[in-house]
Amino acid sequence: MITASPPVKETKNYLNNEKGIKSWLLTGDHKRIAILYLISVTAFFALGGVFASLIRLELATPAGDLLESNQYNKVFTMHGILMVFFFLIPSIPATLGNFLIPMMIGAKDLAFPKINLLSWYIYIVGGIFTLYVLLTGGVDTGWTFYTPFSTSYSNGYVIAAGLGIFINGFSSILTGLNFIVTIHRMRAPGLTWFRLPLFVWAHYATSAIMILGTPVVAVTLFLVVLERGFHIGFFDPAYGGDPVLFQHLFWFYSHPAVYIMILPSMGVISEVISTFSSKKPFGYTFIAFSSVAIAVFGFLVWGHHLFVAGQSIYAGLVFSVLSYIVAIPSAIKVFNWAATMYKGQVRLETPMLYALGFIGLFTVGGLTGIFLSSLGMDVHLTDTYFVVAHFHYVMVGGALLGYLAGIHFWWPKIFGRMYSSVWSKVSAALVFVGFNLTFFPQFLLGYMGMPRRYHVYPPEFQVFNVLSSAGASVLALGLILPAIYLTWSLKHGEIASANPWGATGLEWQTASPPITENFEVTPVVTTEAYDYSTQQEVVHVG
Amino acid sequence: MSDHSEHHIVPKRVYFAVFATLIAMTWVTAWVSTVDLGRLNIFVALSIAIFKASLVILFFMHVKYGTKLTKMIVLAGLYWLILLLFIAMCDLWTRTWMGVPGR
Amino acid sequence: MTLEPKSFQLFPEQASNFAPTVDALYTYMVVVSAFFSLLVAFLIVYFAVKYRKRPGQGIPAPVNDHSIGSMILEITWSVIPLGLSLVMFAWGASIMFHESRPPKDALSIYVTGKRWMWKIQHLEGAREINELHVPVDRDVKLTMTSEDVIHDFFVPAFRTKADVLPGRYTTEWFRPTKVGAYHIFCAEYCGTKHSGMIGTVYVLSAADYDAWLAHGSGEGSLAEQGESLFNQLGCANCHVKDGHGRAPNLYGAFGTKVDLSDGTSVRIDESYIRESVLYPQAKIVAGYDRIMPTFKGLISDEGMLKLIEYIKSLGNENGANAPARNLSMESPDLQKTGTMAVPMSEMKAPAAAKTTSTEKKQ
Amino acid sequence: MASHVVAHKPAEHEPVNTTLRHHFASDEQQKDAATIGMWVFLVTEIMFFGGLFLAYFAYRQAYPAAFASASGKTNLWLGAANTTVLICSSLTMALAVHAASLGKKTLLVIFLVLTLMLGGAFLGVKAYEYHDKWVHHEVPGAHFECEGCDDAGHAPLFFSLYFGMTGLHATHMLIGFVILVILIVKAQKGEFTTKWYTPVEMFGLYWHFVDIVWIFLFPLLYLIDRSHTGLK
Repeated sequence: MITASPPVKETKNYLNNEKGIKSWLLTGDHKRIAILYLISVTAFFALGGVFASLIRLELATPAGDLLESNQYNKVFTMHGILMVFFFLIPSIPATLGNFLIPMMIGAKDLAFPKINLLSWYIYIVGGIFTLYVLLTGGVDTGWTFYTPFSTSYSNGYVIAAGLGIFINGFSSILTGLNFIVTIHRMRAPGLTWFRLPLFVWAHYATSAIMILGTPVVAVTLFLVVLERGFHIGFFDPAYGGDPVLFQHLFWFYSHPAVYIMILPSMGVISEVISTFSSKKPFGYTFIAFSSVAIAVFGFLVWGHHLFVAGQSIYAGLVFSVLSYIVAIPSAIKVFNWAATMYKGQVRLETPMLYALGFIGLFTVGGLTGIFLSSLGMDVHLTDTYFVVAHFHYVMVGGALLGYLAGIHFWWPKIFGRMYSSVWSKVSAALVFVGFNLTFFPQFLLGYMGMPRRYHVYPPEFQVFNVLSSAGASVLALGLILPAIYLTWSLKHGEIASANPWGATGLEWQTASPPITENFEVTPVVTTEAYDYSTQQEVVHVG
Repeated sequence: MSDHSEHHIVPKRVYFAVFATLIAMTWVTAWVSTVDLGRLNIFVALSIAIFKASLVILFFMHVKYGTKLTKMIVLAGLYWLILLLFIAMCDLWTRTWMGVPGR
Repeated sequence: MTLEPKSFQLFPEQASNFAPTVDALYTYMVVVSAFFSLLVAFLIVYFAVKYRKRPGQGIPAPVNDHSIGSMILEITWSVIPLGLSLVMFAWGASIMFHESRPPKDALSIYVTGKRWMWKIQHLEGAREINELHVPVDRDVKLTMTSEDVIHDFFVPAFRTKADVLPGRYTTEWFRPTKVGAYHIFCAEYCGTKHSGMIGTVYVLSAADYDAWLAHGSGEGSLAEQGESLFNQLGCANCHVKDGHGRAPNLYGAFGTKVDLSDGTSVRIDESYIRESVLYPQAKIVAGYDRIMPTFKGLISDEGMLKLIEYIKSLGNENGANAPARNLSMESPDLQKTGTMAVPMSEMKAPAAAKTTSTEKKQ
Repeated sequence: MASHVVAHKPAEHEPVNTTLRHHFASDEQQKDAATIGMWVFLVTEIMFFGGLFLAYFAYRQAYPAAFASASGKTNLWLGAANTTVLICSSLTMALAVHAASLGKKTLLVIFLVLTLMLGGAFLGVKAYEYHDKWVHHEVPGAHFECEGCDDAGHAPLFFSLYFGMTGLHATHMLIGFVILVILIVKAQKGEFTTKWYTPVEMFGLYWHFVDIVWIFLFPLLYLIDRSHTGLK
């Protein structure tokens, strides 16, 4: 299907209007910064993936024969840190969000372009710290840095790792700040809040969490660094410090952080489902407000990570009931997506396949979260592989599939090229099958009682672990394929039109790839959101 | 598309009035702390501090004359601070209720 | 009886009083989740097929009917899931409350987590590493602390787990219902050999347990060792038996509430004793001044357990020691849990202690 | 969402506005965006200090005796005087913004310099207090001692909090000094006009925020329980 398209006259766009490394490294253009992020985020994802495969290889056998104990601990810590802080949190907001939000609201750029570039540089500096930790010996505290192990007993590079994440936190703070001000103050004339695409609503809620949560983990990790350096006694029981206080401060951010990871994906899914059903999303206001509700309620539930940690049972009671309430907006979203397809004209293009995969897997991930919110069940399940399976269903099945759906949906707009739809569908199927084979057995392992972060395990758990490792290889293959056919499409992909999928939204009304100013003239919005009736005939059939 | 942002110039006497109140409040709270109010001590000190802080926010930082959005952001920030402090302290306060260590 | 690897299983063995209820709740949750997952999966596949874009299908007409929003539908798929999940909440909360209240007469065992081993201490003096022998059909209460980082005493077969915190005591209790050997895992990451910090719980029949206990270590019960430590450290000089010394009377004081100098009151339990030994001036009993020196660094964690056990064993006013051993197996009438099982000494003590601390105040 | 595009070009005869950035439609939109951006940043600062305040309240609730006596070791009247100095610098900053909005360049520079000096005085007093504590071994560490303190075992926690919170506050003030010097230089060169004095106003917000943090730190660290530890 890949036809080497004839070299068309190069129109002026944001990619070719300036050349040279300086034009990329000192750019103020939100689109170029998005591509800088795209490259760095993908690099960190690949690195995190390498550690993931190391873990799965190690766990194929009950005895620890591939890695030593502390090597394994450093590997799963690096996998955690790289995936959480350097891929899942920045992935969609910094790449797709940076690229699309100004275009979706008809603006020329974000409110503070220089701060946007600063955010990328801070992300790179944080990454350098983490790579330094990786190259000089690694850190073995887990991505959660629980004290007093991280402050007094770990002999890994905790200070450098803590500073790396501390610095990286400011990158997402600045991105959040930029989005909030842009969405509030730079919308095109006529673009009221309820005409905004749901992608923008989701990023508005995500930015609120970034702003309100990230500083708390910044100060927490700063205190861990201080404690490890100067023994200030905050979290050290020898001085009367309380390790559970660290867990409160850490999870106050880290639970909303999982909503930072999933909300942007939900925004992408709302767009993709609506476009490929050629229908206005079902219950637009409910989906929009459920994003905000998730952001607000997300801050009230962090105690469900501390049910067995020595937290008082009365506090546990409150956190448990609030954790059930925060699950409702997610349920509303899932049902609304399904209802959007009702009476639509569904086209199963690659983004739609990823979106349907998202809905299926995110539902399972969300429902297993309900298991862990109940006090009695959490006592048995916490810190076992059930939790590992739960958050991978939500992170890989949810956030990663949302990211892939978004990349495949807006790729023509970003690079002006179409990718091979056959290969992309094959890779989507591989990802779906490989993912389920990897993580579903872990639910069963979890209930059997296999604890998390175990390098050696009793032989009766081996059957499920071997299944899981087999699935991991299929998933790895499924994730390598997009890297290949997407980069291939940059040179040899079919030239994309302005609106290849027949989508609504201001970003589809300008050229692909767009000019630096996004729009020749600032558009004025006069119609409701997702009005497919005014579309011209869909040009591209998959 | 935004309600008018302030061009409104705050008269100088407002600044001096707020300044005088702040100074007075500082010395009041310092003096009050020497009186033994037992558990009330912290509430009195905190309410004075909150009053002083709101004076600074409203007048020195022009939030009183600012846009609705600015006021909303200020309130959201303070609300989330209280959220963090109150809910975390709920756990610390109720740790001994059950009478069973660690529960 | 060794821990032979079992054949293929989906559930760990149900070996404690909590296991059946937790498994029942798990089954309920699996059923509800499976229903909703399959429902959603079916819906999206069905709609994808039924409403697929036919070739030549025109541009969709503008639509503003029930197909893009309906308040009733939104309410139903909010209220029903909330209702179903609040059942999970209530059921789970009741299990946890039951797990948080160890019965009064439970067999008390001390567990100390130390990087990468479990040190277990029975009242009768028996000590074990990574092994726990308990009688079947008897409530067992573990009082746990850690000497370094946070660990977690997890027995999948009993469905119970509780973090083991340094500097604090945490409690976990269960009643084994099936004789056998079960895994102990450390379920909170604690460093290099976290995956090696495992052990085995041996649930023995009543007779086997007594036989095992009989050949325990000869150093005498925990309380007796505590008494020698109590005298050796000079605590007896101030904590005099009849309460006229410069420090509060400890006889029969354990478990009672006592007023502090700053007006608040605290229950004398393991945590208060530990804090008062390490940080004596933190919570001074009303009517006494701050003269007690700190013993921080002088007493090991085992020593602290012995002192606590000794103070617990200081029965009532006239110094008659409550039986240092746990309620022996022979007296069947005390085996039942519930209020009936409260031993006589516990009954009288609180009243006595109340008077001593109040008369001290005048 | 097909929108018929309406010409929205600014009229030619308008004087070229040098300070308006290309992606903003009007001065007012740019100023508004800056104010909101600054306040969102200050919310992140509130949460940043919030983490420390939670540690403070947690340990004060756990060890009241230690906190009361350890707080007694701080110099009450010096703390009150220092608070007054900082409030004065907050006033001069507000007057600086006032002067900038009226375009009075010299008055603006004077008030900015006054703010800098008052801030410097505040940090000077803090340095003296730190030194005084260092001399009395009241710094958590190997040879920490807090004679006459109740529950001296937990006293290092109070001083860790004391140095942690006031240290973070002082760091924010040092950052403020750097920006203040830059502003003074720019003001001296007359870069701020009545139409564009946003940097002065934004720095004003930051400076008042730093003052508010101290308004809370003073009672929490100095005034825990002065009733029977006397007015040292």
